[in-house]
Amino acid sequence: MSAINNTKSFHLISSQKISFTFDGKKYTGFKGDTVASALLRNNIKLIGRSFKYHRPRGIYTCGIEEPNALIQILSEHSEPNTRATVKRIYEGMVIVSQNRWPSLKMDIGSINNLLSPIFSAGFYYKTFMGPKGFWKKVYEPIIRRTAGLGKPPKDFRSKSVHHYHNVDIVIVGGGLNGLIAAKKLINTDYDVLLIEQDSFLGGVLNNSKKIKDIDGQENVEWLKNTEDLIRKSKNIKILKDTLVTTYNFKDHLIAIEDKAVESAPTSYKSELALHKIRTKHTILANGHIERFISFRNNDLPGVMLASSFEKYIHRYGVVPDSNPIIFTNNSSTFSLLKSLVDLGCKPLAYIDYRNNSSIEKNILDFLKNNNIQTYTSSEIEGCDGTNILKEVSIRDDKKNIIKIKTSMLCVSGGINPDVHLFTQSKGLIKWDSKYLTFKPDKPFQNTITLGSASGNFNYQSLNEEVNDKLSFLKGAKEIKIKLNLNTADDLNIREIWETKHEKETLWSKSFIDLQNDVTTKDLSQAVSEGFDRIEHLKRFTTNSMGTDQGKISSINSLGIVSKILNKNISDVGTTIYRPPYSPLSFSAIAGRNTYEFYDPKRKTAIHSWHIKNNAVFEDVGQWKRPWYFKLNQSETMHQAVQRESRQLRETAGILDGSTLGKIEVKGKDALEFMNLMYTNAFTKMKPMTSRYVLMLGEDGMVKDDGIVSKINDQHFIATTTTGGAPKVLGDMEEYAQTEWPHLKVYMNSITEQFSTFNISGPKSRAIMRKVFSEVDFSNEKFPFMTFNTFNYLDTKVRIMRASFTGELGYEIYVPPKYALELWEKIFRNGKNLGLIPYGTETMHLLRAEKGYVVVGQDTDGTVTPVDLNLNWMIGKKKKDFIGKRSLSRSDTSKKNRKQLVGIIPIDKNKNIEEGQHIVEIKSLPSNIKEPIEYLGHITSSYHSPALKHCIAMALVKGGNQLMGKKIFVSKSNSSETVESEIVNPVFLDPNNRRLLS
Amino acid sequence: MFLINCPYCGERDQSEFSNGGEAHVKRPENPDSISDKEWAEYVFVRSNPKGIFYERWVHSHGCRKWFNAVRNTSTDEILKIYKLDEKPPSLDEFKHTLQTPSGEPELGSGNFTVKK
Amino acid sequence: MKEIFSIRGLDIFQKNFQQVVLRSKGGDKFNEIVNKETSLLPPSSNLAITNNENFLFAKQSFDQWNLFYLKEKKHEEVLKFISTVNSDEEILASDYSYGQVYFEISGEKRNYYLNKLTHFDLREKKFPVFTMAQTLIAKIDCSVYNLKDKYLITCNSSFEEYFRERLLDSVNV
Amino acid sequence: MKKKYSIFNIIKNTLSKNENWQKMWRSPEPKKSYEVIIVGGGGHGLGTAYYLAKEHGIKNIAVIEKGWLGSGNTGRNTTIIRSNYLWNESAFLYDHSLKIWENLSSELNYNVMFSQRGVMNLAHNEHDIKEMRRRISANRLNGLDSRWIDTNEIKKLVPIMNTDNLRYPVLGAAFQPRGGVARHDAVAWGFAMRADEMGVDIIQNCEVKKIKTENGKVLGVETSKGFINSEKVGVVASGHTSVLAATAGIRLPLQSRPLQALVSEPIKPVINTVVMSNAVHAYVSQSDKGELVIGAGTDGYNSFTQRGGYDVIEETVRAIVELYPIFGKMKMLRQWGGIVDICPDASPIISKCDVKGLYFNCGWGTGGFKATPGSANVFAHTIANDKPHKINAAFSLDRFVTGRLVDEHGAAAVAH
Repeated sequence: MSAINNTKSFHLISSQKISFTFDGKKYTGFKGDTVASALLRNNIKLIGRSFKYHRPRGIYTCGIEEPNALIQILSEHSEPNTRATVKRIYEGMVIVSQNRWPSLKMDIGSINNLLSPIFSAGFYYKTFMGPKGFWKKVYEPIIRRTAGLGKPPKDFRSKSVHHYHNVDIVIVGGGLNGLIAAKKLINTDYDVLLIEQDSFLGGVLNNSKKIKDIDGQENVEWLKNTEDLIRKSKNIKILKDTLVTTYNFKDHLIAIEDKAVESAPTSYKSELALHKIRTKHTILANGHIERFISFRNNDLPGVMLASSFEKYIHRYGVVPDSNPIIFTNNSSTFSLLKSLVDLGCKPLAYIDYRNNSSIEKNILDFLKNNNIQTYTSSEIEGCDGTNILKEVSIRDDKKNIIKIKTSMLCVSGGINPDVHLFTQSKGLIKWDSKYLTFKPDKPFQNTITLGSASGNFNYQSLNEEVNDKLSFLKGAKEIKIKLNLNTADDLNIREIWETKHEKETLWSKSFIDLQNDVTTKDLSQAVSEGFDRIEHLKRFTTNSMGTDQGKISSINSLGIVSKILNKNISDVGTTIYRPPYSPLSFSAIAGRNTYEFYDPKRKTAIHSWHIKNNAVFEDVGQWKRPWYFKLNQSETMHQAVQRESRQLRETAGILDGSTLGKIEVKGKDALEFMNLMYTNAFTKMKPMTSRYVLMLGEDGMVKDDGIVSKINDQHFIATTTTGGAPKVLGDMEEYAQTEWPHLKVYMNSITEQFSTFNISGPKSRAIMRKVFSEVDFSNEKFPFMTFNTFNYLDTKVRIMRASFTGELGYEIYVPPKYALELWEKIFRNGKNLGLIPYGTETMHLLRAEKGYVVVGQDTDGTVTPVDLNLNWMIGKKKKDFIGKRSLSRSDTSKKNRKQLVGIIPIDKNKNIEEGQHIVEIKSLPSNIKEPIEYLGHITSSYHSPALKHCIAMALVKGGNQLMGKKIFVSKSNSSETVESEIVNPVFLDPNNRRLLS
Repeated sequence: MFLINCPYCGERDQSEFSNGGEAHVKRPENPDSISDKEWAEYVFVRSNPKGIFYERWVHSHGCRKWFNAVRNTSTDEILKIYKLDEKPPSLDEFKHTLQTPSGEPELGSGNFTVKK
Repeated sequence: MKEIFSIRGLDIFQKNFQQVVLRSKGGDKFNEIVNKETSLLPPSSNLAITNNENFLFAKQSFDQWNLFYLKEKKHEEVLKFISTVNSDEEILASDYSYGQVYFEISGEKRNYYLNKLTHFDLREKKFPVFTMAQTLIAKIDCSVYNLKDKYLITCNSSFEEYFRERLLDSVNV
Repeated sequence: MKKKYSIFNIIKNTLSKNENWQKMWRSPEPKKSYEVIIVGGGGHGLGTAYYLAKEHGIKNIAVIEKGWLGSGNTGRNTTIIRSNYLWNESAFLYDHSLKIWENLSSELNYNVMFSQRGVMNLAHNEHDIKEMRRRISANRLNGLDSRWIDTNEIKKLVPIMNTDNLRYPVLGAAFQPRGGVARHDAVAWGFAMRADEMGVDIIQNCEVKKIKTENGKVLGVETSKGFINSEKVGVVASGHTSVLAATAGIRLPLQSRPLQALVSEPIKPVINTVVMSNAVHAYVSQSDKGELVIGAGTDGYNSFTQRGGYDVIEETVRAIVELYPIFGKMKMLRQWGGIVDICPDASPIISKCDVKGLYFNCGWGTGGFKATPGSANVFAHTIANDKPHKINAAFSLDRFVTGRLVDEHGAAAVAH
């Protein structure tokens, strides 16, 4: 009794032969075969091993719902856990089975099956607790080694793409109902997307013999004509090989398209496409899923869902077994019977749980006419066989056990509307006691369900349902499809979830979750331990937590639990269906927004010059900033920074400061606005002067700093830190629009409109004079913290006298178009005067020598201006500014807050590390057990080339009162400390002679 | 990810917007005249209702304009959008969806699957 | 102007325009000032675009306009206009001339490719001809101007290389 | 302990076909009155009842839960446990908890599978390095096992990580070896079982609708099963805490936000520690079942829907595929969301309030799971003595008035 090819049904696959390798052995299938259909064609039924007990597992279904037949694809970077029932074969494909060692047939792990009686639900929680230390060293490593199904894949850099869609209607499912819905919408004003998970449309028309003909045409012919009609309509787009996985709020759908269905994905540019769809209406015509029945050893390879068996016959042209046994509790299996008999294959036996009188007469007649051994009011008690099904035990209407040898058993326990997406959308489902299943009830979003997806299993009402539910759509055509059925009219189902074991042993098992090895016994044990809520049950037993999310079994577990608890299934409820509907590739989710496009690299107008001049870059937000410039390959960062710093203080240096945020503020009330935004007082500030400024949060803490230049009382230009730019502009807009709409003020970001150069050092004036020969840079005409605008070529540049290094310095603002040219001109002119480029690290060092703070380094969101000794920047006479009120709270105003101080080592050869803490003991215990009190921490530390020793800044509790105090600074790799002294943080030029020179 | 109808740009994906928390919280006009506790209330405390919430949004990746919205935080449905200078709609307007203080809405909450 | 590429139904040109961002509550005085410079009246309805052969003028929000110089002028002339505008304390004009990059995108498949980079609804019924929109494209802030047979897309110039690579990538992958 | 679990007891039960297991907890109807009512049957609430009964001799307690035990954030989080916080107050609180974790399985005789596989926080830029070095130094002085590891050591611990060929390279990490993960549901179940044994009534599917107060004192709670009297009510309802507080006229500085997480399909062990990255928002561990457990970020708006934006998931996934090149061939199995209550300073509130007898344990934001036993322990102390334990004294409500915040995000520490 082996598989046979049904070449009559080869319309979806071609007769082109494809060879592939499974577990090292070569097999041949046809183009269009899935791995499962090809293996079945080759009479391979054992595919893998289960999660916990390592029991043999075969092919249970013919689609996405498959819990068992998971494989690893070596020829695709070793992709694990792929469904053999969905994945198509291609020439040269190499696959292996999972979770077995050393081989699929002989798996050492199956010893777990012998121990299975004690591995019952909750086993882990109740043991492995002692003796002390054993959990970490012994038990856990063993448990972890047994984890997982597939092996880890190999490195892979995908080129998956994203497509956004904005449409009016999405039809999920290109089966009969989806096609009819699409047909209704032909040439309407709606933009429609019809999404089908398979490579072909048609659903039931391809899957079974249920429908004989349609509109008087052969199924295949009708399908072709209908698809042509839909394709011709400009408003409808069809996406095939695309699965809707996620139904988010506001009818936002995620769908995954397999763009490499029939050949090795490596030959495609992008093997997956993720569709992000926003629609007005969602029509769910995504059909149903058949469920199984639990009986003893219902997990054995050879047991398959009845409708899946039929799908293999019609879709893939393979009859998995010429003489299977059929076990059912409903009439949907009638078409399988017909399909088999049509092909001359006679089922060995037909077992129906229903009694004679409740089975439709045409079915009984058919069985009789074809002389098929029939057992009614009967059930499968169990199956036996090692690695593969050998024999089934039937319990007949008189409770006798009859054993029949067979290699395949087809089971149908009923069908469930596929409500996964519907519940993801937060629609409510309702128990249908006629069809014994949950079906969609109230939608939360603009969702319409059609056909079996809506719980309507009756083909005769198809026209009525579609016309009725879609009647609100403007221009939708009236549909009248004529179906000629080949099957029973209705499902006519009788309730059964599991069958009783004839002989209960410690080892006898009926499975409820095939992938996770959850048995019906586990369910009853869990309930008896008090896990009687369905969510508890799921978590305690791991039921329905596998990669299939219990698609063929979760309703069964509810049925079983409801019996144990003696409750209605609707009162037991279901667990919440989690997206995605089926596992969704991480690569597809990431799309192109990763790897080289993870985050934009923002570059300044003179980036190319920096590269040419050996800049080493630092990431500051998205910006690439020169960190330091390497003089030659062997120069270290420390050497470069020391060199840059020394030279700048001797001659001059220039920094690309273009990344600094710049905001132009203007309006009648600009002055008042600026007074409210910043701590500083701007009222008395003279036009064309600049000021160092602080911005606080309402909590009184320093959030940003910069320089504000006043053109006049109505017009200001503010700079911000590089990272703070968007936030500062955002805050300004927020306050202007929401808190102070009465203030007439506008602001624009002009960050990108100007390149900014900071040139500083004793020779900077001389260089500026050479570059801008018409400008008077003398101290009298161009004093510190003033600015002006000057003509340059056919544009204007703004020059401000300001400095962050403590040296004489200028900031030049120039439109980016002219930036590189000007930068190079400055270099030509400065070369002889010793001008060098410098990076952010040197800037940080030089400012530390002057005791200037860097917001975000010397502050951490818990520091007030007072803590930084920047009281002078607070406009005390101002009635209000952002954060002012917070400064007078009891904790913020207390005396011994952490304050910014300088720290220098007593031994000048010693180094102080950033981030280390200040303590009052000379040496720390090597293994600290009890907390050691500390006074504060080092915020900045550099080796000062000017002072030739380490200088540091620190936030220290009551630091202002501790000047001259000896303290100790911890070291990261030692219990020794660095004996140091608390000093004023201005280490160099306290009288600003250099700055004002 | 829901949709927000920016009063100036039209309906856009929520990812273009930033939320600004509770609406109609007025910054004290004379901060110095109020107690530490009152000030703390302004700086740190915002309503956090389950149900009808008057809140602010800004079209941060669009026109950068602020506006107000009434949203049901138990379903995320936006019930009303209005400009900053428009009068806030009365709570009565939303009585039919009002679920505050703590009840779960039958539809649209994360907690129910099965119809009772 | 430089052609980036023309391939598979998508044509991309990079342009050099000058640009001024204007903030104002509008009104006769504002109209007069800009009309003098451009011979155009600022569009009054939100998101609308008007143009002539020298200028393109878009209203970006109730208090914000974008003015493009389609034919390059000397920068000092643009700055002069800005300075004239700014002499009115109720208007803010900021020079955006060289801080933005400009891409003209045409071709029958432009919506298809752009919708690989943005969620923005480019269908004409949602994004009518001669209107503009600010949105996210390839995760960065952009302005899009629907000029009927083409889109003009602008973004900050620090993103130039990134944005160009994303456009190319959307066609190549 | 009445229910004693061991391998022998499992075998005994196996031989009796697992039919003689006792219920882990009763399902009592609420009494008219209790000495203490705990609102919220998650790990923190059940733990509080457990410690009240065990350490403070109070047995007449009800834990009232709207859904089922552990149905809130206890059953939804990514189970990361660590204590390497910057500020002393936080470090002491979280390490108090970590020390309890280390012995919790044997204390409860229920295996919560606390796996001390270590937690690392990756540094991706100079700012991260500075922040982490500072934190490590503070941790060390506070007696915590926190150290800096370089990329070589990172590669040794997590060979699948890509440290250099990415937009923001990995420059090093802060590592706490004592950190790890635990089985989240088991914590709730274990506390519930032992609390129940000591007489605590655990009442599920009972919703507290109003906290009743009079003259500044608590009287009890109005529930879906009627009014229940108590002079002491402890609210531990995470995302819903401010909703409940509002019924007693209390405004808390909390905002409830969606927080999402996801798991991959199970694979054989490949990542043997917990890796967190703040800069590229990706944190990953591998469960004992083989699933990669991945935490995403919070959405920027208040919501009680237990679902977040899809873009937040995408944000995390695009970071992890770059960081772990093998994840390019992995798939997301499930995603879900919870409601987290976030404080302005990213630190919790474990505090009394203006109403006598009313206590709050909330504001855990995105990182409350790790604190479960420690938080429960000090909260029980606070309720029993009507004053805070010295460990939670700093986490009072009045810190927002004085300004003495414990600002963990101001200090740029990773909040999870």
